[in-house]
Amino acid sequence: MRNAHSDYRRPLALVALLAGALFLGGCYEDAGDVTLYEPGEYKGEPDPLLDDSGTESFNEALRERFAAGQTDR
Amino acid sequence: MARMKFLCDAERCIECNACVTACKNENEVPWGVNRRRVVTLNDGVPGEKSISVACMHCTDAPCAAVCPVDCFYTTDDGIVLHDKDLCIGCGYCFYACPFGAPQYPKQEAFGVRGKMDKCTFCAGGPNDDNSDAEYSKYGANRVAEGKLPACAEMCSTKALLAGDGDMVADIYRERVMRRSGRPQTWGWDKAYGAGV
Amino acid sequence: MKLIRKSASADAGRSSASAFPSMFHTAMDRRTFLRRSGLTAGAAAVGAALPPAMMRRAHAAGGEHSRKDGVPVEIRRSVCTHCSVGCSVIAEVQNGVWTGQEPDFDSPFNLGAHCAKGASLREHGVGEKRVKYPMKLEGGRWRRLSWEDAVNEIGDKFLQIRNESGPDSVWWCGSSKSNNEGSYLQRKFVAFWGTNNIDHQARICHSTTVAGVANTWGYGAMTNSYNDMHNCKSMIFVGSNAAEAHPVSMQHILRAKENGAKMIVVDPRFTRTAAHADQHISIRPGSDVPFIWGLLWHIFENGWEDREYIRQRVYGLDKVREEVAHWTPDRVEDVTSVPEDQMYQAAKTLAENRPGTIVWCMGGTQHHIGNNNTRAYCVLQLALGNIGKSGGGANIFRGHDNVQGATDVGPNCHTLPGYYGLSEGAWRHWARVWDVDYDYLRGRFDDGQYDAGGGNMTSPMNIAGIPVSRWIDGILEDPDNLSQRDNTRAIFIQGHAVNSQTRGPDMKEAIEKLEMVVVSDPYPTHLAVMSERTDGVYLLPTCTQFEQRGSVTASNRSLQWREQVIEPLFESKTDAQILYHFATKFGFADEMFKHIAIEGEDTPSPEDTLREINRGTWTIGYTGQSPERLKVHAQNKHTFDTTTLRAVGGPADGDYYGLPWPCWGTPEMNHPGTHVLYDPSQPVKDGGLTFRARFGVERNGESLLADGSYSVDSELDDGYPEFTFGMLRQLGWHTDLSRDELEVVASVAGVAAADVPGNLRMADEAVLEQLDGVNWKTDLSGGIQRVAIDHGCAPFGNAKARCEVWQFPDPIPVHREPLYTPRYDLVAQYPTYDDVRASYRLPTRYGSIQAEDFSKDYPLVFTSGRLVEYEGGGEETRSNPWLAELQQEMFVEIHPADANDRAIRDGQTVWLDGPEGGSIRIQAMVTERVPRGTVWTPFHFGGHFQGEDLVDRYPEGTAPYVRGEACNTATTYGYDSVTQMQETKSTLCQIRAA
Amino acid sequence: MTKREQATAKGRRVHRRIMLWSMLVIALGAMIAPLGGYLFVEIAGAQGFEEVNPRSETTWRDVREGNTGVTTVLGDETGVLIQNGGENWRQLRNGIVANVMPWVLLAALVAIVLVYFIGGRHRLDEKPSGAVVPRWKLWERVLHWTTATLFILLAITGLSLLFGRAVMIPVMGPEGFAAYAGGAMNVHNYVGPVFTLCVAAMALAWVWHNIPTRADLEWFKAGGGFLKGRHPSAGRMNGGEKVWFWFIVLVGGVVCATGVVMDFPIWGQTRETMQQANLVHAVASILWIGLFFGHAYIGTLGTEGAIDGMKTGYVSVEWAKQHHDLWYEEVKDQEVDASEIGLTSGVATTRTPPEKPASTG
Repeated sequence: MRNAHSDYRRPLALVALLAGALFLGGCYEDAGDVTLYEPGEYKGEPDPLLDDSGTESFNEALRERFAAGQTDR
Repeated sequence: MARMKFLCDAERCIECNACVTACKNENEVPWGVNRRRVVTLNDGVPGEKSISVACMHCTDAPCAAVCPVDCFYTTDDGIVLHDKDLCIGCGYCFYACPFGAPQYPKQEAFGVRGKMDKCTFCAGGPNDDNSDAEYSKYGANRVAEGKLPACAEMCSTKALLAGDGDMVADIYRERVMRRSGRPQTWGWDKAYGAGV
Repeated sequence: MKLIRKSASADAGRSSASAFPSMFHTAMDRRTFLRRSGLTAGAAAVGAALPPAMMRRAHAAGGEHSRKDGVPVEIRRSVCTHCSVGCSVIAEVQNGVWTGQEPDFDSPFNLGAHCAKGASLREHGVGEKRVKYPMKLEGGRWRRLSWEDAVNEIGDKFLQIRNESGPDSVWWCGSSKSNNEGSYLQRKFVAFWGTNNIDHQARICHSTTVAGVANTWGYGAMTNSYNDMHNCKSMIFVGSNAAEAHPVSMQHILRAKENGAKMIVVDPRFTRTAAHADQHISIRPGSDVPFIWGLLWHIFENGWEDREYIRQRVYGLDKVREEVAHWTPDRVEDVTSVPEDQMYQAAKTLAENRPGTIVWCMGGTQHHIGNNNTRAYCVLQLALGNIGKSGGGANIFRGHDNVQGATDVGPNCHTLPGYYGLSEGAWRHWARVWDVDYDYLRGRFDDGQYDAGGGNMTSPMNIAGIPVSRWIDGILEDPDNLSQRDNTRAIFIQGHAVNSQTRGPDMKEAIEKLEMVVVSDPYPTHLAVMSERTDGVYLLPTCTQFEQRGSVTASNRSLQWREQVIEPLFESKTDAQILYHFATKFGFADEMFKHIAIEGEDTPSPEDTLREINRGTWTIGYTGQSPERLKVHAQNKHTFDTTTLRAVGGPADGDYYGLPWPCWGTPEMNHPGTHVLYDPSQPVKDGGLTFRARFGVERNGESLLADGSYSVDSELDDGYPEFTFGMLRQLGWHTDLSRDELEVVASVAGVAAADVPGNLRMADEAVLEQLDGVNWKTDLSGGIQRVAIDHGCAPFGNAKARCEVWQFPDPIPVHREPLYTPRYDLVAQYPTYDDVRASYRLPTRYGSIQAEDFSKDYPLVFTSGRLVEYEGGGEETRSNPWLAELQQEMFVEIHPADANDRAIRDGQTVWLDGPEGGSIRIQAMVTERVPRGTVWTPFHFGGHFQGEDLVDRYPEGTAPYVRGEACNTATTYGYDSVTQMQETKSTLCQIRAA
Repeated sequence: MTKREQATAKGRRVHRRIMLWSMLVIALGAMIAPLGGYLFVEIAGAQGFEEVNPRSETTWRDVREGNTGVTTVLGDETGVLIQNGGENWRQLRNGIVANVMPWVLLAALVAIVLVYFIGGRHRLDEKPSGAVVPRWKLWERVLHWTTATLFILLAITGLSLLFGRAVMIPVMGPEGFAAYAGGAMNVHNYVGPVFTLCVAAMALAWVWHNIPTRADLEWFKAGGGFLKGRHPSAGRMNGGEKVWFWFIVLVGGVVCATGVVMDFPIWGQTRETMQQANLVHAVASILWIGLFFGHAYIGTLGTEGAIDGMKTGYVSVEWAKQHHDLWYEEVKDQEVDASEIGLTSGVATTRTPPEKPASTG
């Protein structure tokens, strides 16, 4: 079994090991941070609401609506 | 920047289920699917408290974190929405959600559930705002019209508050001071993190 | 991708789509919508039949009733039809289809809020379970009819009965769910038909309140408002579960609580309302009088009563003191089961936190001594000096959306519109208003003489008809015992759920005995299916209030105008249209609608009808609320303050929202309405009032008029009787009357205008004496009211409220054990009345029932109440999938101890047996919410009868999503001694495992 | 054998025993340790709850602890306001399962690579003569290959659902991956129960051959023939195969059971049950996949002649003698020549081709 090939196989195995480790390590974030998505980041179809929700006038309208509807007048 | 939040004032909630039917009305949610529900604790004995609960649009939403196809997204307003075209109905968001928000049109053998459905904060989904396609998949998009969720707007006692987190907190704080009690921001920490 | 899978089956849809008659071709677009909606209806039907895991969408989002992108939206403003709070609704209509519902933040009543029922109103625009066209039951099958055939067949039969047995042999039922105009026309209609045999739900709702309260201080209505409760310092709820029955009122109540008000809830159950209270007191059902007297015992003991108020404004409290003295704390505890410390604490809370209000509902009224209960509540408030004050009052929450208005101007068997009574004077007044000859009206009635009670023979026109609680006895009773010529042979029920009435098995027998049953309702109702009739039942599709316009009176006496949201669905017609068709059939349409324009083919103008109400209803000030003023209010809701209800600026400046009655004088007088009744701190012209002088000026030598109390700006600074022309003349104010007003007064008095000179000072004394009898109630000009108010006086006088109602069986409220009492040992000391020979045309049993002790075989006290999701008989709400999904089972709440004694577990099916033989098969809910020995059921269910599901008896596609046993199948006999209110809140039962 | 040699051999044995136990502890630890996270979260979650509503002492604590109330909304667990398990599950799944378990797979692959490169293929000592003995009946082979196919299908779809979001979305895009994942989920969900039945059938079919015997102990002592030049004795199943069998029965059984729990959410199982099932399912199935790599390697590339048994049902006499000598003794009377039973090319791949042209494949 232990033949002449073994002297180049060992470094090869080491390289394969490292490559595999790197590959799998890159699969996921590190264990400390388990949030897999970033708030606000979206990968689906474009949503118009995303564009609107940043504008001040839009938010002002919502605030007015809140004051009108949800306070004890 | 507004950050949309729900808060149910348990001192005011009377379990009238208006939020539940308002949601059904506004979004035409089918029989068997309830995006919102009212839960009564200590039912029928002193200390009874009712709380209306739906998707809380968490800051770090567990549903989004576990979704195998990454169909969730958060608007700048902090509304957690999802894309039904991507959803595969696996049920993981239902496992993960602390509030039991994700709903499925069915729940059958071989894990058949259909596309997940949940409260959208009346903000529809990724389709064009208030398009028929959006309505049929996600229901109304009130936010795009400058309105707030129907459940909170129709709450019989204004127990359920929905809107910019700061304004919600102000109203609630004022009530608590008037009642001279201590705040009981149910679900708030869970959904939005402490001190938010 | 569609989220929803639509089932392609269609049951209701196919039939509704097939052949609409040509007369409805105007609504083609909408019908196309509806036809397609059959698909969703079918899907829903399938959904309802399947186990939960298999359920499909009841409503497909994106269906035909859904909002459409890019289609113009019309806004319609209406008012919720599910309770008396009067919540405004904004309906969004696209292409005639109701596709959206928005909160109305401007409304001072609800500020945009709704309960489950209000938030699901849009479903009314779908109405897939509605009766879609006239139908009749023939050989056990439902057959479709044209409207024309239906009216002719029913009309011919009624005319035949009229010829054979007289007009009293048809019994009519109006509705608290009709608008003011519809319910007014219902009353007017039967007057022309020639009977007083008409009634509506107020009989089994707050009739004892109206009788008790009106006889205490003048008017039988809520004295303040939901909004005014913001000003309360204390609130006591007796037999009221506002959180489930009037959820939006809780917004105001909890605001009061946040402002520091103390809240006490008195109810056998620990209700959702009690969960928000500071104190919950559980009393034994039917022990309200001892409870109130127990509170008063502590109040008198500690001198907490308001002595000055009592001296000035209350008559007869001393006799109450004598009765109260009997109710020592230990006796109260024995009878009510409330310990002394709880009683003391409650009394102290009420005494220390004034002004305080009392709220009561069906828990207080539905007893055979209901009028005693309501008067006791009034006495408590009078002793504390809480009436006629902002933040105080008796806030009597009414039930249906227009039960107040229907009571005020609608179908009551013992009064004409405006509580005018049935005397000849009252009939003559209304004959003048209707512009018909009194003798013509008289000729329409039976010409016999009936026993009005105690052998007092009276003309049928002047004797109260058979009330809604007793219509079955009009059919079943031996005709020799009836105070009318013959039994009831046919009934015409417009908008009433019979499962809200007691004695189910008797009712079934009665229905089967009838010759014809006509149900005019949006839904088939329990009535259409509960009997085993195979013929002679007619269903007339009737509009909901969203398919018509008109006014509605909320519990706080405010009137609101409803716009029409959608065209009538299917072949439905409005109440008024249906009455118009029958009036035409019976040949009195021209007389009846003399001053009411008919729009289109058959629509009596709601505006004209309201104007006619305005012209005649002086007693309670329904005269100032013209349609124009109401529409101004509807458009300017945002200008009203949410606590005072008063408009600040704007076109309605100074008005109270909805012009709560009394809104004195003519609309032109611009009276703002009366927010708080009997509040002397405001001038009458701004809504102030005194207690009404209704019971004479003195009794046994003691004055009944107020003593030193009068409203601000009053020119009379003491009590005074009600105004008549003669009184004006005594005061020298008669000259303030305008010429026009004077001529009207003269015509009312039967004096030719020409005989009354321009200058009254020159008038002939004899002529003026003829005018003296005209009073504020009969003066059609409103002049007498106007002059009185100009001088700061209340037109109805200024008297004391009375604690002793000497006309009633119990002048001072006393305790009497329920007919079916669990404490038979108390019967000897607190017995019920003796049987009565004739009351409302019927013999009424009391003592003969109580003679037997049922408590051994039926040891559990049985009481009933509301669920928030459903309303009344529930036909409408149980047909609404958004609501029906939330309550799918009829159940009975039972205490764990009682359940364990009977080996019953939570969720198990049980039989509940009533002592009169009715049994219902329902689910047990084991909960500590009810005390040991008491069981509770909701009363909204129907469609089952004694264990049998009647689903097959409904016309195709009309069975509600949720059906269940009507609790009243098991409830028992027992009627109030004054009003015939049914006793549902305290009877007995036994429960056993099924 | 000299004393010195004996001492060395003993040292090796001790060493191997330690290695073996260590492996076992690691394997078990890998399965149990993730659950330890619950412990951590429970402890962490139990603190910081001082705030209690003065009006109802326990309401909010009850809520946080997931106690149930009542609601008119029908459905599973609708009375639960907050279920904390979900977040624990998320942390464990996304944290430990997704981060640690890939290393297990990697370790398995690396081990195989090392064995292959260092140990090399396990060749037959003797050239196959063409004489074969029956080893697997047809139904056994059908069962094996069906199960194997389903296993691979499940492994691929399962791993896709766990790692696809991180690995495949960047490649395929969200829509493409969602389309694939939807299919993968359905395949996984429908195939799973069938696979479970197959596993059950295999367990029943082969359990009698897999009862551990004394020979297995010797077999393990001998390191299964990998470490020594000569082969230890073995019956029909050698020790290694028995380990694999019992691994499938026990760990595979757990995988199947937890899978069924998640696949049929109609029996009223709570979310907590399904979360735990999901974690166990993920951990156990990844271990299984790891071991499967080894099984596949040994059965094909690693051992000359082993694949023939599952391909044709027959193994060469030489292979039988070398690997399963005790079993060979039992079946040697059934010895036949390959050509007699229609095996045109014999059974051993390395065998010199016969005169007739090969038609295998």
